[in-house]
Amino acid sequence: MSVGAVTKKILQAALFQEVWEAMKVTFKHMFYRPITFQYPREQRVIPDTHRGALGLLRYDDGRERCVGCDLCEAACPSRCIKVISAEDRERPLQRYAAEFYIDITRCVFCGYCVEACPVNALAMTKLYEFSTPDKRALLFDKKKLYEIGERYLEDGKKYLYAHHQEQDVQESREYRYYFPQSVLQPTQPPPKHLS
Amino acid sequence: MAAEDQRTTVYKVDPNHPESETLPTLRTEELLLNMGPQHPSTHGVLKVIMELEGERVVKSTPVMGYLHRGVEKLAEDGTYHQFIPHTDRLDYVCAMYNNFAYCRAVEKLLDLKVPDRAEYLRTIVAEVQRIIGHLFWLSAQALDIGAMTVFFYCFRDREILLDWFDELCGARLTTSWYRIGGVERDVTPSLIAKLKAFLDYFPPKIDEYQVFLEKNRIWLARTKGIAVISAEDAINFGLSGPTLRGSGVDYDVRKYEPYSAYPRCEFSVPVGKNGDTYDRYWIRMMELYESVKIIKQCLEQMEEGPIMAEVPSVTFPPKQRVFTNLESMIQQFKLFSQGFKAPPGEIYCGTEAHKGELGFYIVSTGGSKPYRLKIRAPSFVHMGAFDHMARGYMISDACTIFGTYDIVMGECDR
Amino acid sequence: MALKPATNPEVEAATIELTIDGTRVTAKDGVSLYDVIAMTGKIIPAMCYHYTFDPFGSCGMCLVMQEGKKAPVRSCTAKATAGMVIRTEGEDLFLARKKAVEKHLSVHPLDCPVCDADGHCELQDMAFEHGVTNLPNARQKFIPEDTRSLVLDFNMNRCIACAECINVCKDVLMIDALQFMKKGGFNQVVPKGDIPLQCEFCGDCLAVCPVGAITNKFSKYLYKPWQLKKTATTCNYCGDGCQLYLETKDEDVIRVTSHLSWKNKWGDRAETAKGHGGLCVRGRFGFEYIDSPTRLQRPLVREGNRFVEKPWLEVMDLVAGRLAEIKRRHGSGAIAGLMTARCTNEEAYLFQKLMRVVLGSNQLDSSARYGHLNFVRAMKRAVGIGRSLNTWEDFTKAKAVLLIGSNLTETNPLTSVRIKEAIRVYKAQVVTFDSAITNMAKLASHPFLITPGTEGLVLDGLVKTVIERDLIDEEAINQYPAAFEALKRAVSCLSLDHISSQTGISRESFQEVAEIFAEAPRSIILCAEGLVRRADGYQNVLKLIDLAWITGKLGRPGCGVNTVTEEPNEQGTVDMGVAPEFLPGLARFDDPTARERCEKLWGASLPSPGEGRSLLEILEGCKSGTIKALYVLGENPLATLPASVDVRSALERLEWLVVQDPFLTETGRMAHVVLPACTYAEKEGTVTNLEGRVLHIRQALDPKGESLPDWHIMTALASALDCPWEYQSVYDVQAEIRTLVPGYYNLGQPRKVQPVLDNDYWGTGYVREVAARYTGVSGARDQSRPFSLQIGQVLTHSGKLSTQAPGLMKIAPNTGRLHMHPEDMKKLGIQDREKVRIASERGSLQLDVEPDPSVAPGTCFFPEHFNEPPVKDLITVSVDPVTGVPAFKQSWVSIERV
Amino acid sequence: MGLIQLGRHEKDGAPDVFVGSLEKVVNWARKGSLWPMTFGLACCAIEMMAAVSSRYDMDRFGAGVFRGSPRQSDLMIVAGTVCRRMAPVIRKIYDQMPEPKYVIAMGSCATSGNIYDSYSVVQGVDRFIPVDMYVPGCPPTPEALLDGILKLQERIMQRRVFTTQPKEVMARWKV
Repeated sequence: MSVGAVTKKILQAALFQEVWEAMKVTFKHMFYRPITFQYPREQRVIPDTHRGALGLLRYDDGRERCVGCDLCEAACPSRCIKVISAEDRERPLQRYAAEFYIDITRCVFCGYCVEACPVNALAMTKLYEFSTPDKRALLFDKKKLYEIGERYLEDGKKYLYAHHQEQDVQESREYRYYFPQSVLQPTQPPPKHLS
Repeated sequence: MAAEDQRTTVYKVDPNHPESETLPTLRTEELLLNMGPQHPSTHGVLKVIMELEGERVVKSTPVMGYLHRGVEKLAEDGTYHQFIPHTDRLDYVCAMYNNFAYCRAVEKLLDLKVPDRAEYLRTIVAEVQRIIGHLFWLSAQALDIGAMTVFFYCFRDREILLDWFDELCGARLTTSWYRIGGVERDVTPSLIAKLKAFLDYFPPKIDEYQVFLEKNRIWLARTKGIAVISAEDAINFGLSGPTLRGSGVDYDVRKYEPYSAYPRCEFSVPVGKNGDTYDRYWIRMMELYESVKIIKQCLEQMEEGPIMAEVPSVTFPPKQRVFTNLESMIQQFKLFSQGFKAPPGEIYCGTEAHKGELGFYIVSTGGSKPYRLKIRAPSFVHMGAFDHMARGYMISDACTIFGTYDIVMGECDR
Repeated sequence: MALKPATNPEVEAATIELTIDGTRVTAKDGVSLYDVIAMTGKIIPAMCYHYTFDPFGSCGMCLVMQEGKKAPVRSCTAKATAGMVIRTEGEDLFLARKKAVEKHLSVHPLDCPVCDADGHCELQDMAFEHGVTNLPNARQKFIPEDTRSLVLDFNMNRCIACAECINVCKDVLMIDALQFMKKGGFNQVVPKGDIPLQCEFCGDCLAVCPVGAITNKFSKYLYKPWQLKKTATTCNYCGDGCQLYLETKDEDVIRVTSHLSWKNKWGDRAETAKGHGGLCVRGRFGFEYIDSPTRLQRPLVREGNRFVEKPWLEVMDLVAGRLAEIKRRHGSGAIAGLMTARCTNEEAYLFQKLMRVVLGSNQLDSSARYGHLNFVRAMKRAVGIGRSLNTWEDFTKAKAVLLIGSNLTETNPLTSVRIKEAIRVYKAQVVTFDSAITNMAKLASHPFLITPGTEGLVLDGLVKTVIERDLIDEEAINQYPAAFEALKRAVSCLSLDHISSQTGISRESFQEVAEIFAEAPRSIILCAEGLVRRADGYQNVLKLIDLAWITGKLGRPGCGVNTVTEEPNEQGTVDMGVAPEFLPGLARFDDPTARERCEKLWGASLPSPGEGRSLLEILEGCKSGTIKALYVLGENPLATLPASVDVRSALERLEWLVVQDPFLTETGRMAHVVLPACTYAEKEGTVTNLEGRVLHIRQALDPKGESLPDWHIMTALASALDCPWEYQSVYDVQAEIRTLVPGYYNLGQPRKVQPVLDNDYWGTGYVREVAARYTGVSGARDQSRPFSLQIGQVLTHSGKLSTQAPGLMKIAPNTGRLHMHPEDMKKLGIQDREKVRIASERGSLQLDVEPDPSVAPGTCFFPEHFNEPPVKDLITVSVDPVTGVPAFKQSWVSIERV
Repeated sequence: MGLIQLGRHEKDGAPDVFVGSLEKVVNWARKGSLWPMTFGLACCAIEMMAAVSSRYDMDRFGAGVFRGSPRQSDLMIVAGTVCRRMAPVIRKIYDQMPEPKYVIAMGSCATSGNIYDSYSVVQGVDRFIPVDMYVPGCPPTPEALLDGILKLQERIMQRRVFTTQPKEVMARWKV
């Protein structure tokens, strides 16, 4: 090692050169825009795909989409969904979910239930701020789930589209409205593409 | 009184002291120090019982199981598909890579071919995950050693990628994006644009981190020559990943058993020389560059195509078909309520995660649930070498050594 | 329709050789090719196949390639012939099968989400396995769902026309309630005649339906198969002891299934002798009483005129305190206990131990006293075995079956399926003697309608005919010639003509029956409540034994005398010694060695032998005031016995009446304390069925409310009475039973029993008794009362328990109507649902009438399950002098229009 | 005047102006210096770190000074799966914290055991320590954690320090 190099090294060590170099980087950041965002005032733009709280959706005519098939319950890896299905008293021979519970404290937000749902009744929303001191409030029942579904309807729909669960295909829309018939008379006309 | 005295360690100072005759036999004793399970540097809940002689570590025994969640047992209770969210939470820093390793294992069991585009996507996302993992490791290691700034900088860059994940699959950490037979969702043009922007932005940032550390004499003093392990020992202890390569063993599953789109990419595997903490640090920094390179190549090579294999007995049908076709509806119901049946047999499939070789060993008896699932977690294997590597070093180096393996207790305890 | 390959296992068919997938296989000639392939362990998908009936061949899935034929053949309808070369696997076959699935799928609706069978659907499985992905010409049927039936819904959109339901109904159960009908361009399954389904409602069609075309109304839409927890347990309705699966979701029973299902369709036809695994209407649809809202949830204590709910500790203290006090003041003779035969063996054992050891009283009895004890006592006396001699397999394989006084389908539906199996597969000759046109009589080869109450006379006639026609087995009688001589003497004074005129059976018929019975290699006698629950039931069973003995059917394999039990554990309750005359293991109570063994094990002395009292004696004791405290476990004598016994005033006089029951029964309403017990779904234990098989009852649910299993209550009660029992579970009790009655459990298999002719009886006692037995006289008959009132079971109910099940009550509600033969009604000029006055020597009452062709002319029928109107109170109780069994199922009445 | 009115208010338990103001100051101080324990157990710990880091900067709410010792902290954020083996440790640490102390159960695991319905996992940290705020999510995003902390601060502000708690507050607090 040459004398110059040794001298330089001693000098660097004496002057704490590495500290200055590092401080240079740090000071440079004074001129950048701060990346901290003021959370309650500013909100991060949540992507459409975001897997937040679950909600139940209705059709545009106000009917419940859910037919109580319990597939979400089967798909759920953490067994946090409970569907109690029954025959709808108002519409004989129609199956529906009499009760629907999601224990959101056990939910892993994997989105499998949405993937499983054969009628796209479930959707995940962008709702994530639901901390509560009352744990019971985190057991979402059917009423609460429909409430979330209504309040965050747009989010839910966007989620379904973003995850390719829904597409604007007229054909698929029709079929979903059609389920078993009443004994007395068909409650709905058969879908066009079938007749 | 006397009994108490005997337990007290008294050091002989002056043999000529008048009271020395009355003192009991003087001796020294090793000190047992219990580090953890709640200690800031243990990366979770690890307990290490250290026998100290002065400040030197004589023996250290890692005590694990504080985060044992029974994952392997739970795997036997759900379908193959339902285990994917569990893998997210093994090494929770790098969920994507765990998904990847698991899906690869099941695909190997099923002998399933994944479409090309899915392979590229998998590689891209896996490498993004590697960047995230290394950034997290860097920030945590620096924080343990005392460099706070790096932590903030790393987290800043990590956040960009986490947001990218959020947009890709809907979650920042626990992604569950990989599926058996492909991936859940395709990337959108905006995602690709964002990733490309990040790739341009990121390499200068790596240099910046190095500015903070590589010349810093404290950093050097606390990493160079610390926790040295020879190549032979490293192999014998079963280390893998950067921890092994730091000792100069050129072993990388991506090269030796190429999978996914790796064989179609050019990248080098950095190898260290001394087997000390600094070398391992250096390897990880180099891997960041390599990852950027791999992602760039993949983005160039990737072509349009399906992202899921179409094997009706295993993969889910597209949702649109479920609404209209009975056969897809049946497929949907069978797969979600009962899962697919894997052929009987047992397989092991190792994947190079950022920590090391993450392997899944699955025994199938032909049912829709694994009969036995064993995870070869690099963190766990690395912990085996802790005693060997910590022996003779100062107690303050223990933090460094925890960090140098990049242990995550979720994976370690399972 | 269905081909008939060699279904009869008796037929010796030639052995042939054929090649299946390159391996040489030997088979019986004439067997279906499918069966041959299945025997080699290869499973070919077949949606319309089930081993219980003959192949039908509609699904088109069981295709195989036969060498020399271009197109695949349906293996189920093809017969195996020698030299066939068969290939069962291959791409072409896979595609052909796939095509068959596609054919079914293309007309199937897209309603998996709302279909109950989803997840348990063969069509789904097949479509998934064959990877059907594309159905170009899918179209849907639009058939309205048939919801007219009370029990089953038919959704013919989902039907794949496999005809499993029709075949199982017609072939296996011989009910034939379903048929195909072409409607709306599709073949549909409809109830016969396209009217609302009216059948036995066994639900076996539901079980074998591979898709969701037939659904259960009681659990419709409430579940998906994967949500249900299956518990294999034993049915608690009758003595058949059918194995069933209680399928529960959380704390509710959702449905009941059994082994019979399309899922296990690959069996050997000969296996049907072990039972096809089906259920009856009670087992399958009568589960709702388990979660009935009327169940008792907390202990009740009488305070004045009302019941107050009290905590267990307080109540147990009270019960134990009062019992101890009564024992102290009046001695243990003042305490008695009654038990139902629906409890487990372990509970029966504990009950008698509690009564005998803790309370020191031998005044205990069970509901087996109502009839089964006649049979047990007679068998025990004559052949040393206190139970039926044959197993179900013997029933099925019998060549001649003599059914006396047994409405088998109604009392023990699955035993009747065994007999049907014997008729169908083993070509058995079935002779029925009954005073009603029973279901079995319709299927029997020799159905005989007899005058009510003359069952004993018929036996007299049979025995006489056998002796006269010399159908005697010399070997058997040579053992005890004196006994035979005595018998010969006894019957010699009988006149067959007199018997014929009394019973309504001609001399020729007697001869025919006697020949069938004596000459068949395997003859079974099956008697039931029409014999054992009548006056002289004990003597009549002994006559049956005589008949079997002289024809050499006693002790020969596959032959024997049997009965059926009405309640699930009548046999086990007697076996465990819940009768004053028996100790556990059917040892006589006065047998010194047995007493010594028990005393040693229990560490206590037993009550002296003379002190025992049976059911009616206990009630008498209550009435006279000698019995002060009565512990009633699940029994309900107030509702069961006719008013003439005057149970009410007996119970009213009691100082302390404790009733332990899942429901608040009539007897419970009179109690001082009512303890809530569990149903069988909430406890562990075993029951012994009519063939002596010890069957497991497994816990499916947590006890409802604060109710507890009976064994638990009894253990606590014993401890409260300063007799600390250390049973932690029923298994501890079982261990004790095992030491006392070695081999009782016998791994759940019926023990093979060999009749031992006891010298004491056959050598000496027989000669003395036999003359009194063959009197040739039937019960006295008052000519002013021309009609015989029969009280009996209906198919849908079992005792009083089933009336707590809303589903069964929906199927068979209490109409309050008297059943009469249409011709009788015509004669009396009575219209349907018209009021009549029915009068017996006990009194009269008015009720509506409905025509019922299965009631024999000259009789009328009322179900025993309902006390409203109180028809049973018209009956005079006669008590068997030997066994103390009360008979109250038949009486003579007059009927007139009001 | 009545600005500083000593003595009891007519309504029982309601603070007067002086005590009320003092209480506000104390509560304000408490809510503004919620020093959490460094207590990451599993996945949620990573998001907790993210919440402290540059982008979210939990320090803005005074809750960013992570302490390694329970003696200096007010808030325990239980972030992650609580295993049976870890539960006594957590209880010990909780007991060592000085009053007033608060607990946030962050994420599904700490709330109810989450997907890990297994032999080794405690089904919710509230089985052995009282929890003031449940933050759902698996893991919750840093924003969700911040939301939880803000809500906790709100509740701290409602709490009476010197007088008895009004019934409705007690009722809410206790659940």
